[in-house]
Formats: sequence, C-alpha cells, structure tokens
Amino acid sequence: MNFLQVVFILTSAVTLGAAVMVVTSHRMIRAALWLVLALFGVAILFALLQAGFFAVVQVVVYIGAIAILVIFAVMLTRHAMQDEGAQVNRGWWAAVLVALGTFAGLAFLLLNWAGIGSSLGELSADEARKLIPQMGQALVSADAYVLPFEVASVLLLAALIGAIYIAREKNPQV
Amino acid sequence: MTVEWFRDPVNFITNWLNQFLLGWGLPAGVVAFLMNLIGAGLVATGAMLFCILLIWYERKLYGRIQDRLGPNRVGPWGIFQPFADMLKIFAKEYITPRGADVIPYNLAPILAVAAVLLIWAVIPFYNGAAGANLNTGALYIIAVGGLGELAIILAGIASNNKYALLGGFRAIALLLSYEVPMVLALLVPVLLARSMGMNDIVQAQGDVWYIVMAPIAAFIFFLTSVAEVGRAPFDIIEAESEIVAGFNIEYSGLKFGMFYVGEFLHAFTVSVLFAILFLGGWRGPFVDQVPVLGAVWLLVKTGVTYFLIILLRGSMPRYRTDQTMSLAWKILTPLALAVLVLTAILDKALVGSSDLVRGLALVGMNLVVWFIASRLSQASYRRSHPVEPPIGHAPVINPLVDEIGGVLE
Amino acid sequence: MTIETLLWLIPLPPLLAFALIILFTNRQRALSHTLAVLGAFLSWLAAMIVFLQAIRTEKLGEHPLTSVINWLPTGGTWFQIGVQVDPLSAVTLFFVAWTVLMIFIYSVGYHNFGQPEGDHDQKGLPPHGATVTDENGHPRKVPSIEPMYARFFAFISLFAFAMYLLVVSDNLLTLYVGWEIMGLCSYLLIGFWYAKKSARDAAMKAFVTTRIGDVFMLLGLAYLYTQTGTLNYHAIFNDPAVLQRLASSPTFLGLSVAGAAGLLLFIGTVGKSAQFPLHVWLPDAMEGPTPVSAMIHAATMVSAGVYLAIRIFPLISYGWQVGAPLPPAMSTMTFIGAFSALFAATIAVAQNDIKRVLAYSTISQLGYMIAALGVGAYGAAIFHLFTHAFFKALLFLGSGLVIHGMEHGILHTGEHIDPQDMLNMGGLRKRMPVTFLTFLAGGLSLSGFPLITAGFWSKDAILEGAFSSGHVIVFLVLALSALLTAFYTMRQITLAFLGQPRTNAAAQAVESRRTMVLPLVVLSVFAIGAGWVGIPQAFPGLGALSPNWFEEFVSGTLAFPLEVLPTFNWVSSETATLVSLGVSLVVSLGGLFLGWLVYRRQSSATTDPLQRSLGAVYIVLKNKYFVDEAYQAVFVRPSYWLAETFTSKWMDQGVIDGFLHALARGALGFGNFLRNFIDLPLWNRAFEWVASRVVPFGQSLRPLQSGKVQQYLVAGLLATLAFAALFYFVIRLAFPG
Amino acid sequence: MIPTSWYLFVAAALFCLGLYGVLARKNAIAILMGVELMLNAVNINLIVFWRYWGAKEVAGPAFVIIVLAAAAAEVAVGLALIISAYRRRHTIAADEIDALKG
Repeated sequence: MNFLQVVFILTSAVTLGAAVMVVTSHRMIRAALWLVLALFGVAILFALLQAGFFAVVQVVVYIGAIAILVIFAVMLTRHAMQDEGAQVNRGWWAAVLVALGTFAGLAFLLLNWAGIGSSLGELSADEARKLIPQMGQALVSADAYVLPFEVASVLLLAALIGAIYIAREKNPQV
Repeated sequence: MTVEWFRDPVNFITNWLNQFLLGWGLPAGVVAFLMNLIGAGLVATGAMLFCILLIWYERKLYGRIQDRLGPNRVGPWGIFQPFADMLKIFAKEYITPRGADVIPYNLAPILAVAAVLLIWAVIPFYNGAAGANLNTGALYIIAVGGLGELAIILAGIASNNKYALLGGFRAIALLLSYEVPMVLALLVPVLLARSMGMNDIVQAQGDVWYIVMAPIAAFIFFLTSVAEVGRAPFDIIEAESEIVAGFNIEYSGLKFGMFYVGEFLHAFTVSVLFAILFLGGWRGPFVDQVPVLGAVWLLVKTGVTYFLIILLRGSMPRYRTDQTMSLAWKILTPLALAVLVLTAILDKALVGSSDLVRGLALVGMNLVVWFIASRLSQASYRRSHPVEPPIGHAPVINPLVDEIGGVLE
Repeated sequence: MTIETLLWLIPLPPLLAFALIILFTNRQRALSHTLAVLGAFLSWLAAMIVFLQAIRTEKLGEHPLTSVINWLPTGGTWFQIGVQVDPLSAVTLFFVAWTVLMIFIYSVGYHNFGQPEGDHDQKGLPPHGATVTDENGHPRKVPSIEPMYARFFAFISLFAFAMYLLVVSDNLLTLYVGWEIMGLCSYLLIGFWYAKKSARDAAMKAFVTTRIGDVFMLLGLAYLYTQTGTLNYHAIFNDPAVLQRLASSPTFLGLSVAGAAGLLLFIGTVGKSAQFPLHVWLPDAMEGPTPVSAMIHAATMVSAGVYLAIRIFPLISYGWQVGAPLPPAMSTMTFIGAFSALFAATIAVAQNDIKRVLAYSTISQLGYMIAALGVGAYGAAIFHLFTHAFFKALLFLGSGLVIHGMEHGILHTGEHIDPQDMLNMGGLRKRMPVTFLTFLAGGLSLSGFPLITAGFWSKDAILEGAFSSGHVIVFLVLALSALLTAFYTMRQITLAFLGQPRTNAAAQAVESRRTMVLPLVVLSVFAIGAGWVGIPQAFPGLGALSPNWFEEFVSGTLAFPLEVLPTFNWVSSETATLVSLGVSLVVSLGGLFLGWLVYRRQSSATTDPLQRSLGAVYIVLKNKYFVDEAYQAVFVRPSYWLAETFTSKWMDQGVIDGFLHALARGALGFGNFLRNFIDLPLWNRAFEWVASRVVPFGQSLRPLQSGKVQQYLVAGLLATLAFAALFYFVIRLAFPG
Repeated sequence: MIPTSWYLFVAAALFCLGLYGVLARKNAIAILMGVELMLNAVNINLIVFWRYWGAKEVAGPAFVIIVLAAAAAEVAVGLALIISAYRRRHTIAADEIDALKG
C-alpha cells in the first residue's frame, strides 16, 4: 500500500461518490457541480496513469467547456426544474436492475480476464513524453487515424451548426 | 550537485532543504510532496503580496492618467493605501443573501483566486526555476482559465439574484467567446517553439522574440487576455454604470475582496504570460552567467506589459456587448485562424532553411495578412455603415447583432 | 527549398490569383490586376530559376529534374503524378514564362486601366469609349475601361495556371488536365464579350472543334494506359523495351499499337494547334478581346499541341531510320503538317483583317513544325516552336497596338470603319514608331529574314531537315509556303505601316501607353536574338563561331537512350545546308520584295490589287476555300436535320410516342377490367375484413409505445444483457476451455 | 504499482452509475450528465489498456481524442435540443416529452 495507491483510492472514492451525487442529487445545480468534481477525479486518474496530456485535456474540454455548457443549460431552463419531488421516473427500479446487471456482467468478464492479476508499471519520463508526438503523428498520418480524425472534426462542425440552428429563436425577420 | 547561491538561489535552497529532510530519514515521496507544498505556498503568497503593490501602482497610474494625484495620504506617496483598504475589507461584514446556495456561494471567490494562482505553477521565473515544467504548459493554462469561468458562473448562480445571474451570463458569454481566439493565438508560439512547455518556449526565443515573428498572434493574445481579465475596454461584464457590477454584486467583505484581488492578480498574470510567450520571458543579457537575473528581466517585461494594460484601461471607452461579440467572432477569430494556418504552412514549407529566412518569411506573412485583414474589415464596415444611405433604400442593419443575440439568449 | 519543390510551386501562384480575384477582389480593379500580375511574376521567377538550374545540369535528358507523389490508388498500385523538367519542358517553360508575363502586363494597358467608365458600356460588350471634358472644357471621346476588367484577369490567370501545369507535368494525364482547363479558358476568353453573337458562336465553335480532337486524345490516353499501365513520360518514351513491345505488336490497318496510340494523341494535337481539318476555330477565335486572348490562343495554347506531338515523337517514330519509308503515323503527320502550312499560307494572303492574317500564319507555322516532326527533324521542330512563340506573340501584341491606335483614331474622328481592316490603315509608321519597329522585327522574323532574325534560323533548320530527310515534295511545299509567308507578312507591314494613311482614323492613330509598348520591346529582343543559340555547325562562316547550343541541349530530350530516336545526322552534308540556306534566302527575300512590290502603291481602302490579278482564285482564298461553308453543309445542317426532323418528329413523336400511346390505351382497358370484375368484388371485401380484425389488436398493443425514451432504453438494454449472457454461456458450453 | 483491475473496476462502476442516471433521471439535462459519466468511464478504459499494452500502440489515446470530440458535439446538440424543447413545451422532463406516444 504505497503512496500512489493511497492517492488512487482517495481519488476514485471521491470520483465515484461525486458520480453517485450526480445521479441522485435533487437540485440540478448541485448535480452539475458534482459532475465537475467527478470529472476532476477522472482527470486525476489520468494523471495517475501518467497520461498528463489527457488530464489537462480532460479539464479543458469537460470542465472548461462541457460542464460550463451544462450549467448554462441548467440556468436557462431553471423555471422548469422540478427540484422538489421525485427526480426519477417510475421505471427507476428497472434502471437499477439494468445498471447492476451491467456491472455484474462487466465484473464477471473482468474476473475471467487473463490480465486480471497484472499491474501497471512506471513509464519512464521520456516514454511518457513520447505520447504527444506519437499521437499527433498517428492522428494525421494516412496509414493511421486521419480518417476518423477528419470525420470527428466534420462531426464537430455539423454539431456546431446544428446546435446554433436548433437553439436560436425563430424570429420572423430572420 | 552544487550551485552557488547567488547564481541560482532557488535550486540552491531546494537542494539544501532536500538533503536536510532526507537527512531526517523521511521517505523520498513525502519529501517531494513537502517540497512541492512549500514551493506552492511561497509562490502563491509572493504573488498575492506583489498584487497589493500592484493595486497601489495601478491606482497611482490611473490617477495620473485621469489627471488626479491618486492615493497620496497613507504613507509616502500613499504607498500604504492598499493595506488600509485590506483592513477595511477584512473588517467588513459577511452577508450571505437569503436563498443563496451556500456551498457554491462560498466556493466561487476561492475558485476565482485559485484559478489565477494555479497558472503560476508553470511559470518559469528564470531558467530552471519553475514550479512544474509541464510539457503541456500552454494547455494547462487554458484549462485553468476554464476554472475561472466556473467561479464566475457559480457566483452568478449561487447568489440568488437576477442581476448577478445576468452578469454571470454576460461574463461567461464574453469569456467563452474570447477563449477561442486566445487559444488559437496561443498556439502560434507553441507551433514555432515545437513545444507546449513554457520553459521550452522561452528557450526557443533565443535570438528573436516571438513578438517579432508573430506580431498578429501577439496582438490577438494581448487583446483577448485583456478581455479574459475583464478590464476596460472589455469590462462590460462588470460595468458599474450599465449593469450593477455583474456577477459579484451580492458579495461583500473579504469574499468581494477575493474577486477584486483575483482580477488584479489575473491582470498581472496575463502580462507575465505575454512576457513569457512573446517577449522572450527571462531572456536577457548575462542570464547564462547569472540565471537569477532572468527573474529581473521577466519582471521588467511584465511591468511594461502591465503598463500597457493600464494605459488601455485608462484611455479606452467601453465596448457594447454586441460590439465585443462581433469583435471576437468576426475579426479576431478568423484572423487568428488565418495566422495559425499560414504560420503552420510557412513553417513546414521552410523547414531546413536558415532562421533568418524563416523569420523574414513569417514577418512578411504577418504583414500581408494584416494588410488584407484591415482592407476586408474596412470594406465590411463601409458596407454595414453607408456614408449617407441613398434615398429609397432601407437602412443597412448589421446582421451580426441579432445573429449573436439569437445564439446567446 | 529544393529545386523540385520549386517545380511543384510554379503553377500555383496564378491559380491562387484566380481564386482570390473570383472570390474576393472582383470589385477592386487595381487589386485584381495587381494580384494577377504578381502571380504571373512569381511563376516567371520560379520558372527562370528552374530554367537556369536546368541548363546548368549535365545530361539533363538522362536525369531530368523530377519529383513524384502517389495520387490515385489503382488496385494494388498507385497512379503517380509528378513534375519533371527535361530540356523540352525547360525550353517550353522559358518561352511560356516570358510570353505569359508579357501578356499580363500588356493587358493592364490593353483594357484601358485608369480610363473613365464608358458612357453606355455594358457587361459582355467591348467598351465603347467615354466622353470627358478636357482642360478647356470641350467634350472629348476617350477609350473607356473594360466593364468586366477583373474577370478578364481571373480568366487569364487560370489559363496561365493550366499552361504551367501542362508544361511541368511528367505524365500524359496531368498534361491532359491542363490541356482541358486551357480549352475551357479559351472558350471563356473567346466568348468574353458574350453579348456579341459572333463571339458566342466563335467560342462555341472553338470549344466543339477542339473537343473533337480531345475526345480522340482521351481515347489515345486510355489505349496507351491499357497497353502500358502507366502514363509517365519516362516510363513509356524512354524505355526501349516498352517502345519495342508497342511498336512490334500490330493492330488494324497495318498500324502498330504505338502508331495507333500516337495517331489518336496526334489528333488531339490537330485540334489544339488548329491543323487541317480542325483549323477552323482559330481564325474565329480572334473574336476574343484582341489581341491578348487571341495571342494566348495563337502563341501559347496552340504550342501545347505541338508540345504534345513532340512528346509522343518517340512513340511514333520508334524503329524508323532515316531514309527508310515513313511509318503511317509519321507520314500522316508529314502530310497534315505540310498541307496545313501551304493551305493556311495561301488563305492568309487574301485576308484583310490584321489579326486573321496572323491567325492563319500561326496555323501555317504550326504546320511547319508538325511537318518537321513528320520527317523526323524533331530538333528543328522544337527550335521553331521556341522562336515562333516569341515572334508570333510579338506580332499579335503589335497588331493589338495597331488596333488600339486605330480605335483611338476612330473615337477621335467618329468614322464608322473596321479598326482591324488593314486596308483602312497605312502610314502608321509615323504615328506609332515603336510599334512599327517592333512589328517590323516580328514580321521579318516570321518571314525568315536572313541571318539577323530568329525565324530564319529555325525555318532554315526545318527546311534543311526536310531536305536531308530526302522528301523533296515536302521540302518544296514548305519552301513555297515560306515564300507565301514572307509575301503576306510584307503585305501586312506595307498595308499597315508604309505608304500614306488611307483613312482619317489612320491619320489620327496614336501610340499606346508604356505598359503596352514595353512588352513588345522585350519580346522583340527575343524575336531577333532567340535564333542565335541554334546556328547549325555546318553553316558557312557563322557555324564555326558558336556550337549549336540548342541542338546539344534538346537532343536527347525526348528519349534516353538516344538510339530510341531516329539517328538524324544533324551536322548534315554541306549540300543540304547550302541548298536549304539558298532556298530560304531566296524565298524570304523574294517574298518580302514581292509583297512590297505589290502593295507599295496601295491607295484605295476597299480593293486589293490581287483581286484583279488572281480573279476567281482570290475569291476562293478570300473565303478560306469555303471550308466553313463545307462543314456547315456536310456536318452542321445534317445534324440539325437529324435532330429536328428525323429524331424529334419521326422517331420520337411518330414511332415511340405512338407505340406508347397504344400501350397506354391497352393497359387502361385491362386495368378497368381488373378493377370492375376482380378488385372491387373480391379483394376489397377480404382486406376490409382483415383490417377490421387488425384494429383491436393494435389497440391492445398501444400501451407498449409510451413515447418515453428511457423505457425503450431499459427494455433494449435488458434484452442486450440477456442475450449477452446467453451467448457467453452458450459459447462457454459449446467450446469448453 | 497500481493493479490494472482497480482502474477497470472503477471505470465499470462509473459507467454503471452513468447508465443508471441515463435510465432513471427525469431531467433531460441530468440524462446528458449521465452520458458524460459513461463516456469518461470509456476514456479511462482506453487509457488503461494503452498502458496495459506497454504504451506503445497509440490507438487508445487516439480514440480518446475522438471520444472527446464526439462528447463535445453530443453535449452541444443535446443541450440545444433540450433548450428548444423547453421553449416549445416548457418542460425538460424526459418522461413528459412523449409526443410519440401511441
């Protein structure tokens, strides 16, 4: 039980707890803030995995953009927040069932997995540094992932335009 | 290794303390943890204290710009004025409005300051003296910027006040819009230095600063970071006269003080960043012999930049919201994109050619882009503002205003 | 940046200029032409650098500057495209760069930049001139600026891009791409004043006519590709094995594969460089904004045809040796070339439109080159291509200046005469001296004035080649047309410049501004001097002074190893040199003298002295042998008739429609029968019954579709889980361990 | 030296929590949050397995980037939809938006 393990256990505990609060808390604002916390936890997990780049990207994209957007939406629709009363619909027990079932299935598969006993060693510093250039190369080289990359970018553009179009007020003179 | 203390005091002390603690028999991990803790504490405290001085400096300068004396009662040249203000703020009562969401409400000011302080972790004060020489420093700065926005929106939401909420929206809208060109402009030095690490970027500006090789990017970065700070001319987000001081209206006492300090500190921080990214950071004469001199150079450059910011604040009128938006989306973002792409292409095309050629090409490219951009913007301005609309023609309305409005409201 | 990278960059600036002008700056005139000229200049710069590099390279023919990238995946392999500069491309690049740059500069002035807007100009018509009041208050007519100024520069930029692309490309496909873009550009430029019917028709004509050639060319490409699996020059023309295989495998009509492919490609050349019988479009192309687009067609684009012909020369000539009878492909080339040369020269004699004369002379000069190729003198062909580009460009620009001056005079005097008719000119040498001198230089060069002009050397080389290849008829024909060339050139000069003005307009003509005169001066330098690089060794006196650089440079252009080519002994026999020299001296000087003799006293602005002397022949020549009318009668009318009467009236409306109508009526009747006797009574009842049973069933299922997404999700996921588990265990049980 | 299985279990748990949120929550925005949690769990797995195979093949990280892009797009469009739905029907409760009810 060394230092890193302690850090890991604390982080994952916080993350999962925050996640629980996200799906259970009554006030949407709170839920959103818990979401931020959970995302932070995931970022720290990335850092523990020595994927520092992704830790930072996680913060940029999820907290810097997505969480802010979510909070924005919460604020914009705050009149419709039924913060009191049941936050779950009638079929929630089925949801619990499915979630638990999924978890059981995943756990079962994991326990039957060959590498279950393995544990992740340390990456040397330059190995960790290699990630960014490698990935950059891979994302734009024709024999690697340039196609998915481009598709993703097109998707983003389309989503942007679509979002603007859907969300804008349909005022007559436009 | 041994370092003479006067050359590189920070590492000297660090090493000494390291030996000392290890001498106690503490495990290495704990020692590293402690060292980081101490370092962070020192940097944070130093920055905050420096900020107090800055407040005085700014108020003095601002007074002179407005043909006043500025603070001049407390102490020589009123240098202790900020301390008096601090005491006042400390002594004030904490009011938590009814129906406020307590945790976020109290979290907001802390985040506001923390977000700025976090940036200092990656700032290289001089060669080899940085909190953490992340290889993703630039990205890290952007990420931390996101936290600042979080603080603002929390303040807006939590304090259960529609003006605060509107102010929060306004602020977030502006900050999000200006983050786009800022990131794009930030990528230009990264591109030129082939690294996102702050110290590497400074290292890469060995013979010529990036403000020469990428003037447009520098210009955009400067402007957008002023906007991110929320200073004039972009201070519509907390304009006392138009809207009641925006998101922090419900805060009082030290909590308000923290927002206040946060803003000043942020202004100072962005000038440090500008100095590092475009003015060659700690580079200057004799830094190779005496590294610690770098800190002085950095401070000088930062001072110049900060002076510019104050000058801007003192001399510029305030933009309307729609004007800020159209500036960000119609001018800065396309410009930054164009510059980024062209820089990338040029840099790739000139791989292997001498630095002189590269630099000249980049400068030329910037000039051409600047020329074209100014031509286009003038043309569009003339199109949207006809000199005298001919009889029988409908007045030209600027399409962007309702567009942005449509997007944002 | 390596020289190869530069090679890739040569065509790009004009393309960028085109895009920018079309998209952004088409309102600002100054910005537009700045962009265009800048683009042309950059390309010129790059081309010059490459050219210098090329002539400094040892054995360029063996190791051309080249760079290749993968373009299209074709099955397992890649279709590669690339750029390449071998001596031929280098030479072409040289004159293309110069002429193009000159055109660009020239057209700024030609389209009256800086002049006021016209009084009643409209888009699609040439400017009519504007009225301004001069310093002492009198209204004056002055030339007005072209209404579609920016558009013109966009088009010629695109054109320049295509030309450069064609020159630097290293395979037939990209060459074809550039080729087609040029076809489009010539269409756009000829029809630039689209409001004039004549311009519209000319554009259509040019497009369709060249298209005929292009279709065959495309066939040739496809055929070649199927045979060799590549279109790269180096892989086809420089590989004896491939050529051997192509040349030895026979096809129809005793043609070898090489011959057939070569002929198909050559038809493309015939279309593009306006050889008989596809020559009709070129004279009409003069409808474009003269002379700039005209000279684009005449001096630059048509060279592309000859360029292609020279490229494919190894393919055509493989295995042929001098003295042996010509293979069918080569004899075809020889015939068409020689015929076009004479044919067009004769027509040119009787034309009065200054530009048409030049157009026909272009056809005849290109015929020269083709004929030279046909008899195997490819070096001479390249040489003439080189020199011809310069002096023909010079002549066209000069004629443009003349027309400009005449238009100015017409604006001044308000006469209603054709500014392009040479009979209306005369005596211009006093009014426009610089134009006169430069035009003179070009004209002498065209007619091969001995020793000092470029045209002399190249034409001499061709004649010498024809002679020493032993085809006396070809030699005589070429000599005769050289005589005619000199004659009509002198006719042109005499009518336009010498003598007295025959109209007031001519008396009022003025020299144009500097931006238009400067290019002429530059070009005339080349028109004079470009020939001295190619003085044959065996030439008495001069030959000894300098080695024949040009030959040394271009020999081995086309094919390496050289034995692929017919070994043409260049330092040929003294007799050949002397005979051809004598002949060319005689014909050029004689022709010039004749022309002067006939036209020196020309005074009437209507009749041509030849009318009397030649009589009926003159009528025939005047009407270009009635070729257009013949085509009209043979191709155009029948196709109209076919379309309107036969296809439309008889086939469509009569046969097909009638059949369909009958079918429809039958079907209608049948349908009615089915409806009334089967559908209504039987099926409807049956299905109504079924439907009435289905409705309650649907009612009972209704609650399932609650419209709540989450319920659907839950159901779906539950099913997924169940199936996943099922499969997992089934597999486990089926394959234990 | 942290065991691989720890990460994987945490990821699985996070995934299932998100799943529950998606399936059970009334509020459409909350559903989006659940989706975000699930995506994060996926990202953790991708990175973990990248490490597990010795950090040589960059397929995992590359797809993390793709997932991030997809997530951003999804949130943008999702929130836009929610807002327009709110404008039209003044509710964002997922089980009240049932125009497709049979």
